Amino acid sequence: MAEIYKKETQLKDYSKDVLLDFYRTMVKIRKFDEHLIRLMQEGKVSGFYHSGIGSEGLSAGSIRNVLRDEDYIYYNHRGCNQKIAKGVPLSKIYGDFLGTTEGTTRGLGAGIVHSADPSRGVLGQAGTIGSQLGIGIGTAYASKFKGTDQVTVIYFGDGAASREMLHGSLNWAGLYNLPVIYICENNEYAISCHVSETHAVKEHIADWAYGYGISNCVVDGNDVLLMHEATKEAVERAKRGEGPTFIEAQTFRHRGHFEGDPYDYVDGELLKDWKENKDPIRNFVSRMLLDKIAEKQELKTIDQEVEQEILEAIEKAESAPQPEAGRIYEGLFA
Amino acid sequence: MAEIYKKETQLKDYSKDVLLDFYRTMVKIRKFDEHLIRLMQEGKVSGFYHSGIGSEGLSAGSIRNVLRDEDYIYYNHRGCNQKIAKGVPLSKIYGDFLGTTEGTTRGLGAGIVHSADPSRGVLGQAGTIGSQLGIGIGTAYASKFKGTDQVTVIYFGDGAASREMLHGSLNWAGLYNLPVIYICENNEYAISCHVSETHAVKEHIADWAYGYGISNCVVDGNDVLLMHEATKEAVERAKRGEGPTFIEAQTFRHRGHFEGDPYDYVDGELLKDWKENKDPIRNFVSRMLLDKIAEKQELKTIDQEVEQEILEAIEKAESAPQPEAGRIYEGLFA
Amino acid sequence: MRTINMRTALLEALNEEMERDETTLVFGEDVGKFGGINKVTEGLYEKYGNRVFDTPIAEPTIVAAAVGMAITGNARPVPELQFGDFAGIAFDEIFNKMGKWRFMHGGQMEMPITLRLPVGIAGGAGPEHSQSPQALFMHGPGLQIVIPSTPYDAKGLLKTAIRDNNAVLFFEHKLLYDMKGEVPEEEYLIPFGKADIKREGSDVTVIATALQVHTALEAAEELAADGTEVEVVDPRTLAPLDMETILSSVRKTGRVLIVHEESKTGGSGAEIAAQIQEEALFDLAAPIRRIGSPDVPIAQNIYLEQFYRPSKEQIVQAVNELMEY
Amino acid sequence: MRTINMRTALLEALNEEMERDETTLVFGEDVGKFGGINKVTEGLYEKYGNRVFDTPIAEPTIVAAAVGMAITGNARPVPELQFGDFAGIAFDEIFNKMGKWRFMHGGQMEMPITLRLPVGIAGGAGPEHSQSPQALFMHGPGLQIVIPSTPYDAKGLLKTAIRDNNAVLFFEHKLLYDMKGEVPEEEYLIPFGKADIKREGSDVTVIATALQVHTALEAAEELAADGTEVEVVDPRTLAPLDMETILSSVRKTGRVLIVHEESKTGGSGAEIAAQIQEEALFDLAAPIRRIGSPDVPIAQNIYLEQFYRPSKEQIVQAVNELMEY
Ligand SMILES: Cc1ncc(C[n+]2csc(CCOP(=O)(O)OP(=O)(O)O)c2C)c(N)n1
Ligand SMILES: Cc1ncc(C[n+]2csc(CCOP(=O)(O)OP(=O)(O)O)c2C)c(N)n1
Ligand SMILES: [Mg+2]
Ligand SMILES: [Mg+2]
Repeated sequence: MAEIYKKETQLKDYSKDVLLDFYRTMVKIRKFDEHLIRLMQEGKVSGFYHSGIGSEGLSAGSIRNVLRDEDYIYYNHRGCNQKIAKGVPLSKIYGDFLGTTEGTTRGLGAGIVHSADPSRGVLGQAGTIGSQLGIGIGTAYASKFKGTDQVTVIYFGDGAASREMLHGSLNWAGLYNLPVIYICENNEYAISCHVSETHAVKEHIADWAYGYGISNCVVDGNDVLLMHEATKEAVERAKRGEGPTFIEAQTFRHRGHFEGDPYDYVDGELLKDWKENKDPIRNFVSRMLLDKIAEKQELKTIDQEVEQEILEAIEKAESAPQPEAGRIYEGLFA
Repeated sequence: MAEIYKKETQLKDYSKDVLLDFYRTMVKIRKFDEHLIRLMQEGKVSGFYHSGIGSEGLSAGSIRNVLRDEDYIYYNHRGCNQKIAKGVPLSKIYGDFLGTTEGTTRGLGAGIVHSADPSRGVLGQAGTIGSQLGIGIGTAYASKFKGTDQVTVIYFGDGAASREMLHGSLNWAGLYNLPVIYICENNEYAISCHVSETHAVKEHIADWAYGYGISNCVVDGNDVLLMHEATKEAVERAKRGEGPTFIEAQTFRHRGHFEGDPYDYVDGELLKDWKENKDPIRNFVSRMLLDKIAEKQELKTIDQEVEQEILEAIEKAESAPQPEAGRIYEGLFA
Repeated sequence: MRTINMRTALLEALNEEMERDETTLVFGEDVGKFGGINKVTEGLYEKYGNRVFDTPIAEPTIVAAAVGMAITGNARPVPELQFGDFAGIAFDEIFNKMGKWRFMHGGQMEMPITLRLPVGIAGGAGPEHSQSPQALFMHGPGLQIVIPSTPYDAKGLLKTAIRDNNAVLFFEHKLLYDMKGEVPEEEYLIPFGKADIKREGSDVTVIATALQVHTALEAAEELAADGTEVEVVDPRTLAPLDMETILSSVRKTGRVLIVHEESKTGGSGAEIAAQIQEEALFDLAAPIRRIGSPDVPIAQNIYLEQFYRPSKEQIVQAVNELMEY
Repeated sequence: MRTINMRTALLEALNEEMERDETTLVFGEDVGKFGGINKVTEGLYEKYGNRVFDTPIAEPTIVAAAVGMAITGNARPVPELQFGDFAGIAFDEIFNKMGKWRFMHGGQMEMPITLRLPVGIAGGAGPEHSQSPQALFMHGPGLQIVIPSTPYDAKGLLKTAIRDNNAVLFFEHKLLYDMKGEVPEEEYLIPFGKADIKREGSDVTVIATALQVHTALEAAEELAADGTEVEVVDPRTLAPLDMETILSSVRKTGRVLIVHEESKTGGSGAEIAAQIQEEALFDLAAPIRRIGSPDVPIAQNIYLEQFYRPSKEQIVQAVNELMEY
């Protein structure tokens, strides 16, 4: 059934720019998240937030340097990882959380979901996890119909994979040979339930794709380069007209499902191992230092630049006004 | 992936009673259907009818001499094949079509779907094909919870298999290791669409079950004994607590999707081949005659008995009254 | 003027709009070479090739895919659900995605989808192939609801629906497919939100939709013979709802009967009645009456069906009762 | 009397009924060891083991499975949908299967399901986690709709629901979970179809559900200070609907305001208003008014949320307007 995606990646096969771009993106994702949590703690952001810390490699690797603005993504509800990697301006994402007019929704507000940036192929997201499985294949169908080489990447969690829609989606994708890439962000948990408590699989979630004749694999989602290679192959396959790919990317949440989740259903030792030994950023830094791609100081500079960028984004988002009450009567119809 | 179920069946391994019971059941199913079509042509039955002629072996083989009254079935919308095999009185099924109070719905009327006979494990059926995929696993769950050895058999077409619910169903079945048997009646068509036009499969529909770790196979559904053996293994597996089985049973419709369907989307030669060379009844008769299990005359007698039984059932159903108008206000709540 | 049936009128609209905009895509179960089980898409596949395609039996996926196509701006999907009852299966996709996607993403995308839904009691099809679920969607922001009663309206409204850049649910009563009516050869469009007075009258306003417009007209004939002049108002679209036309009729007659095939409780008549009394309470000479099908699932028995579908007799009786005030 | 919050009251009801009938099964997403995201099922898994279980995230399957369990007669399922909004995903299973299976099979089976659905605007949860879909199901035969406003009602009604052999949709407003109220230690049941007059008054009848009962009571306090006596009627169940109590209040006051959180058009207020005017038109001194949330999807911005949820100010103003007639 599903094979483990294996490939010896060498840093030297990538330009320094590309490697630093992966690094910068991952840092941006993490810092975005940390600052958002701070804003929540300060009472400035309401609602739920599902931190994406720990899974930055998955998004950076599968989007940066492989997807173009015109390629579509349907992001997952964990963090803002994919939106950030796809280049949605940070101030706009913060603006959605803060409910100011800087947000992509011009003040209507959005949490993780409902931010959109069509100019960067981000067509939004549903509040019902997994709905993107159906919507995304329509988008891929439209590209195929129009004859472009755009690909659509659908992100979703292991939990979302259990939604009935997966079947309808895989069937369409396989049947119409759509340029779509499924990236199942398998962090082993759906809120409190371990995947083994809710999923009947031969061995892996990706096995579900096999019966449809859809290419599939399981990849270490915390290895940004491996994730990149697996996605690149899938993108090329799609562009060659060879249809869909299902990638199960393994990762883990550093934080609970939502802010405030006691997260006591996960063994402390295990979590520690993920944080200390499998952190996508930390491991990538070690590799870069080992291979002498960059000096510590250079990375630190990037960190500072990103921090600065984020603070400016927050400043911009926060200083924009809240919308007028009448905002809710705008935009129902075109 | 899915393997073709192969087994050398020998008539001599079965008692004559059992063999004649298979025969009688198949004949009953076919004659029931022919008479129903006649009643439609006479204007006595309204609505749609989806003839089950050509697939009698599938139902007789998978139900007779293997399922008990207390085992549950969710029948398919093609013919009344499974209900008849499960022993629902013919007069009651006709009564539902004729809308008389003899019907299981006491005059409310039912077509192929909505007949029920809880005393024989027939808990009804939805008008939305494939809904039984979800409902059936609840029934199987209840048996498991109660600790009985009842099995639930869910029949559905190749077309219904494409409904999203299949995923939710297989996942529950595999996860909770339910005593459920899926019998996908693959007659290659869903109304006008060939399965190859609507299904993305590795090779077979049964492949879809593979990724869930669910036992599966493809069987010649027109070979009543083979169908019987495959189902018996599945039933025993379920009773041993080893969970679900997915059986894809291959067959073909002798008639169009509904009465009146021009059925011109199927190649005439192909259809002829199914009718002449793969008819489940005809082939079973040849085998019985060849192995000298029964004489022609003996079979003819059965035919006549069945014909008689059906005429009496129709008579009983037809002579019962139509319900009062007030019938529609009865039974909404218990 | 030439006379054609509603099926032909709908097919003409589909043809003309597919001709007009090459991004118009028609899909659903058996809509391709089979031409749809109601034959409304007959011949389109032969003419437009891959712009008309059969889908697997998976209603949520059909609607979700339409949404995903529409929001790219590269396609104008016109999917069909084989039976309108199946709107229940794809309910979240219709109610929450088609209806709300644009709004909830700040108005950044358009939703040019026309979802066709054949509905209604039509001869022994039973509880899950006979329903009229349109009223449910009045509670769903972002959805336009069209429900024509004549070939003329059907064609003009379907053309408007397909060109519209917002979500449209297009309900077609199955018993109307074979009903004939005048339809001009020349192109025309009918705007949404414009009720049509199908018959003028000064005594009682009967608001009816789809097949019930015809039942109401029959009842009106009979009542006219007895001297009661019924005005039959056909809203044609339930969202937007033309309250202006409805209210001006009500103000004239002071007596209102609403007739629809969907079951009475929670049907479109509830909202219409609530709005009428809110705006014109003191113009009412009598309580607003509603006739819908009974609040029980639809029996399959064709003999019992008649007790569901509102009848001429019921309308006549209700109108006569209203006249007693 | 002791005072507990609605969460505790619901949990007590679940506990007592699970104790009482061993075939009662509780399941849904995270309802097991996690105790439910709203903690309404906390501790049940520890107590009842396999009678409480977590399911995959697959709402249609959850409801379908409940139906399949119920009709065997061997189980009494009490499933939870994590958010009531997801009723849209399982709509066909709820509306057409839970509601109609018994009837359409001639009444041969029972449907002892209580489906719990947390609903309502509750702090920035956005358009798909804040809805109040209950009104949709008034249009669905075979479904009983419960919507409590106090811990007392919640407990008594949930116990009745679980014991009932017919389908029940049990809507719980999320903002009420922490709201406290008096609940006796002794067992009690509250029958369906009995509205509760939460406050007596002679000038205006305010019909309100769930959280809005409390907003209405606050408004009533304020109005009383100005000399207007508001009667607050809480139907508690929308199906069956206690029109008797509603009408007797209306006949007394002649002025009616209906307040609910679901969006106005097609909300439960439409049906209630339509029925009131049908039965008591000439008792009305003023048009029946309705306040619902606006007919647009619910914004995620918590600042904007206040413009959705009906407010005390809106109620006071509407009542004052009614008093001008
Ligand atoms: C259809 C639907 N069901 C349930 C929920 C509530 N919910 C939100 S996130 C979540 C868990 C998702 O798990 P997974 O897909 O593995 O993603 P993760 O949170 O682990 O990243 C649930 C149940 C929802 N939003 N939509
Ligand atoms: C959910 C749903 N979608 C569509 C239909 C309409 N319909 C009835 S039978 C059928 C074809 C079913 O094909 P299949 O499952 O292969 O069974 P067959 O008729 O070939 O025996 C369709 C599309 C339906 N009843 N329910
Ligand atoms: Mg997860
Ligand atoms: Mg078939």
